[in-house]
Amino acid sequence: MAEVAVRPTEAHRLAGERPVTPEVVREHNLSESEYARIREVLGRTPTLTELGIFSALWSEHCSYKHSKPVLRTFPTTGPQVVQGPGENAGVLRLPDGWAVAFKIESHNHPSAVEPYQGAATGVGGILRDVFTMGARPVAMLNSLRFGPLDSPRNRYLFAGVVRGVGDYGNCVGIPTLGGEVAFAPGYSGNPLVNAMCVGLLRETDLIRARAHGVGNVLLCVGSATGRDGIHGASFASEELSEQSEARRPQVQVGDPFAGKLLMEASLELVSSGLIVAIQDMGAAGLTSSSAEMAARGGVGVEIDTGLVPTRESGMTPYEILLSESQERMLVVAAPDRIDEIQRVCKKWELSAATIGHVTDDGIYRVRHHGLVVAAIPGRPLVDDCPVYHPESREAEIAKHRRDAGPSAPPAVGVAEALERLLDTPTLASKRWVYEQYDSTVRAATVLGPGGDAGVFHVPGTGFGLAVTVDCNARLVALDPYEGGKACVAEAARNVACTGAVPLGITDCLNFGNPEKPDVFFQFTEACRGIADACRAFDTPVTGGNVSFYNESPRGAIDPTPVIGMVGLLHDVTARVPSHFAATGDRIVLLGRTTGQLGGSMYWSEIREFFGGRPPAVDLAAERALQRLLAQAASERVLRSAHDCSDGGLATALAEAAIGGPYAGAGLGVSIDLARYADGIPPEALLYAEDGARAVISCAPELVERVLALAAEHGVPAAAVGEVGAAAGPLEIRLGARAFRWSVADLRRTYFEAIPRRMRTPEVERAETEHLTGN
Amino acid sequence: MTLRAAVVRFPGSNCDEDALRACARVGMDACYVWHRDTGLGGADVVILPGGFSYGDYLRAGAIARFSPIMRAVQRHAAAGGPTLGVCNGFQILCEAHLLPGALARNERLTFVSKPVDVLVERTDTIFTSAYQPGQRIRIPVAHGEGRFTADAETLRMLEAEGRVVLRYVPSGSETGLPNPNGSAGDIAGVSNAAGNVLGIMPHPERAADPILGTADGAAFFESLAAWSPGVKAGR
Amino acid sequence: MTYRVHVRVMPRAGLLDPQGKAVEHALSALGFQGADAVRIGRAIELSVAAESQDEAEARARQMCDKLLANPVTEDYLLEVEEA
Amino acid sequence: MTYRVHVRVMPRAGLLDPQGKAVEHALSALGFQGADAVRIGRAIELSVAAESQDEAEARARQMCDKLLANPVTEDYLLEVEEA
Ligand SMILES: Nc1ncnc2c1ncn2[C@@H]1O[C@H](COP(=O)(O)OP(=O)(O)O)[C@@H](O)[C@H]1O
Ligand SMILES: [Mg+2]
Repeated sequence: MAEVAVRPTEAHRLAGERPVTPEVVREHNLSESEYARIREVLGRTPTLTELGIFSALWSEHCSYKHSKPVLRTFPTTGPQVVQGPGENAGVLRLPDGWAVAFKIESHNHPSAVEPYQGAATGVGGILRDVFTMGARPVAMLNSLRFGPLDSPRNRYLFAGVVRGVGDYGNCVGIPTLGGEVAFAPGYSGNPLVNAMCVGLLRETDLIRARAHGVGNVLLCVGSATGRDGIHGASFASEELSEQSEARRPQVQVGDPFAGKLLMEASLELVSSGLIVAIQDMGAAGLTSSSAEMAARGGVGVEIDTGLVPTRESGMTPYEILLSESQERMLVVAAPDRIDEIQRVCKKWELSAATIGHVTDDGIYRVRHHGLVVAAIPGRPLVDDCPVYHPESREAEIAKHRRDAGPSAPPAVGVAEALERLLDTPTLASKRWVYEQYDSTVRAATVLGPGGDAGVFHVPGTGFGLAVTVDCNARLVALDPYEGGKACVAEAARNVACTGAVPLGITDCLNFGNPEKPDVFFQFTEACRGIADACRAFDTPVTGGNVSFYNESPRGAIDPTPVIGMVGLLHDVTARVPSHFAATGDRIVLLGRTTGQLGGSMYWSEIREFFGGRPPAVDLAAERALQRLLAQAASERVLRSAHDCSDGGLATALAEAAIGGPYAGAGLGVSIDLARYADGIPPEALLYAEDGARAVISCAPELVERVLALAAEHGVPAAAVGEVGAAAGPLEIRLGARAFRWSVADLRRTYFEAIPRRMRTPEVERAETEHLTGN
Repeated sequence: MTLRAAVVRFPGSNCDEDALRACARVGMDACYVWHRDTGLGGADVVILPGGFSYGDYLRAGAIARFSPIMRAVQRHAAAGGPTLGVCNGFQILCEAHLLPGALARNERLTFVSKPVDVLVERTDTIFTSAYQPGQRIRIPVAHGEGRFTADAETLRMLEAEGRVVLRYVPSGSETGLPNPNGSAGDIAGVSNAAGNVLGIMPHPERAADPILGTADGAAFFESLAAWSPGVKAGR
Repeated sequence: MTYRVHVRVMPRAGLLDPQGKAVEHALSALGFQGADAVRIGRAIELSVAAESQDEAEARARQMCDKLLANPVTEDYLLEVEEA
Repeated sequence: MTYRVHVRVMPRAGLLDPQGKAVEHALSALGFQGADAVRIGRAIELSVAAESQDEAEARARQMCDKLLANPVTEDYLLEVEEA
């Protein structure tokens, strides 16, 4: 951009507009020093409209003012990276000229207020982030956190969120291939709703959201603008409190049908070469989309809010600029293309209005029916937001908790503990959730939800992609650095279990208030862990999202850095399912069990103790396991592979035995761990959550090959037994001791744990609320 | 002879590509027809695909049935042309009175996405001739409004005339993945009296390729591809 | 003149109404005794320009017959008022 | 006594109503001129046992507040009649 020392021209106050006073500045969530900086940038007092613009763009949500320096430490490059962080979605290279665009985004605050619409609009937003790269969305995932299901409010939020996620994605026709749901007290009143979208494109069709070409026009495409969600971005940047009820922005309502039309129209506009750039009007709406596109392109823009189609009359420029009405896109194009663009939009029953143009003076200028109401130097507006380096200090109680151990005796015996664990909503089957999501539309789903990772075929090619989202907030809470590593390791293990090679990640960092030293400690340490793991696995970070201020009056949430990962299955027919498949197959345990129960589900569920030191993550061992699984899959020696994480070895074995939701009955298991165990007490052996482990099965004649491959990759492996008959028992022998469970009983427990808790009035309310539509 | 199949795209259709691919896979010459078109481009076979036409707002299929293309579909069906509606396509055919009954909200109120087991009750139709009589197949459903409903007399007539082409394994049965939506008589698919119009809730196009776990739906498209336009389409 | 039309489209008597059943169940689980026979349908409001109330009603009736209600499963009720 | 309660639960003014929008569009495409401002909500009918009409209304109002309407996005209207 030409560095012209521009002094913005005057901007006018509208008749009746509130003057900017210190109180008004505070209402906009801007600090005194931030306000001083604004005055410096402008060389005068801002108008209310300008203050609104600054408050949106300098909100945590848009500016990343507390996280930027930390995010810079992530590895973001690699031969597979086509587009790293900074665009609407990251893009990785695939074989045959294909590429994958993917991104994860949070919609936590809106979902706390209105679970259905909050979740639905979250899905709509992430879809738009992906198709604005020129990619066709082909898979969705979601990561959800709620307070315990014994509270009616939590059940209502859970039911409403799931329905909202489902209704939006189902209507647009994107299959949901995976996700995760966990329940813990910290999320009561502050649920987390993270949605991830994965899209496919030809690498040559990639389009970036950069305004350029002085004289090019800006068009507003899609739905009309209403007063929805004004100040959503700054709302998302503060703690939820009693006052938030009153300050709550008007609920944004999703229109998935309009979203689908917008997706088709946008993809057509991109592929026909009619446009220069396109961006979703997401958080902070027209303001952030136009300002960011201008800044990325190094140009100025001028828009006239009087030209923006509105749903209600009498909207002020302030409202039009900050509205977060859904299903709108900002498009930049040459003026001689307007007619053709309008033809495409009309075909998809959408409106497209010219609202401004690209200028050469670097000023972000807004008019309202001609009158200039905002004139701000564009680059400082986007880039000069103050950056903060908050204090970072671990809370003393966190240290103590890590060094402590359980004092309560086990609530139940070693065998019964498994039934308890499988009845824990966090561990139990999420069938109640994923059956509400279309998982087969697009006719490319190779492995749907219910396994380690979702796998889809890229039609017309031989390859497929594996996708997953993972986070174990328990481990992050106890040891943020190791926990951060563990989240990436688990995601990679899930991907590798299907036979895929991990390619890269997107992340959604959900934390409390970063201005609190203990929260910022969690944040920086978790990020350090994520960065180290990504470096070790060659899975660069291609983008993501930070969601701070996840605090309710009860305090901060558990730190929840969710990792969304994509992996490549060179030959999709080599995909490996998670469940045991054939009686007589051999079972091999990969990886080493040390038996440290710190941070385990066993301690928290059976010994009422949330604490201890989780096992350190051995990144080299994880990497070796990933490579082994991919090679074994490509040689087709595996019948099943399931990663071992929450709930330990016994849980992994039980899940593999129970089978998928449509399996009819599970399969028995007969194994002997006497030699494998090496003096580890039974509860530690069965329930410790060491990483770098997987349970695989293979045909009897292939067991030697599996063991040889494991040796080649330096992965400890033990053939411990075999898959039993249909409806047979799960039997684990430990020398003289033997533990036995009925797989049929375990299966019932595992699949019924959530449904049986959800047959209640609040759930019926959530389910009957949206009778009309879908 | 290569049959020409037209897949109708309404705003909000989202199984159009899947249907097109399933047709192409069995060698049909498949093309899209836009809902604002007024002709079917000489198609032998018409498919109304799944999705959420007009967002399924008001009622699934209620608005789409007024699309200009529906006149051509009506003429095609009246002339005995094979017309298959899958999921939303079924809903549209009912709303357009090309098929009897209506598809109401699922009994359990939630959207349901999972595989189901269905029995192919009639194999003497152009859509199912490649199946064995009584064959049990596993294919996915994905719908919120799939509970087939009609008055008692209509239901009796459908049974008497053998127009229930696909039936879910009854709920409560010990084996198999049963009726997912509470539909009357476990009906998963019905035809018109002449037999050339069929509506089904399950998605055979999502089970037409072995890599997807089941190819049980492929025979729908094989049946269609094997049909010869010289032969009357009805039973 | 403009009239405001209120339409209630209700599931036909005798047909299963799972929504109504669910709400009835939820009400009793929440301790609301003596609430029953719950039916749930659609409430549609629209403005219709017409010369007279009768004409507005006639036009609204046409809209219901053609689009707003499904005669196979639903009945409807109209109320018209001056806007 | 038993009273029949009719509830209309409508999307709150100012909130987007995608269904209403779609139906409005469809009506005009069907040639129904002069129909606009379409809003779509739920119509709920239920029987309530109470001593008086006022009591029936009060109870119905509680049901709406607690279950039948979503206070964040919807408004409701009640009518009570003797059954
Ligand atoms: N919110 C969700 N949406 C879709 N699928 C889900 C969701 N939650 C869980 N699942 C499915 O259940 C499987 C098991 O989830 P999880 O318990 O997290 O297993 P793991 O620990 O192996 O990742 C996931 O891989 C996913 O396929
Ligand atoms: Mg997981």
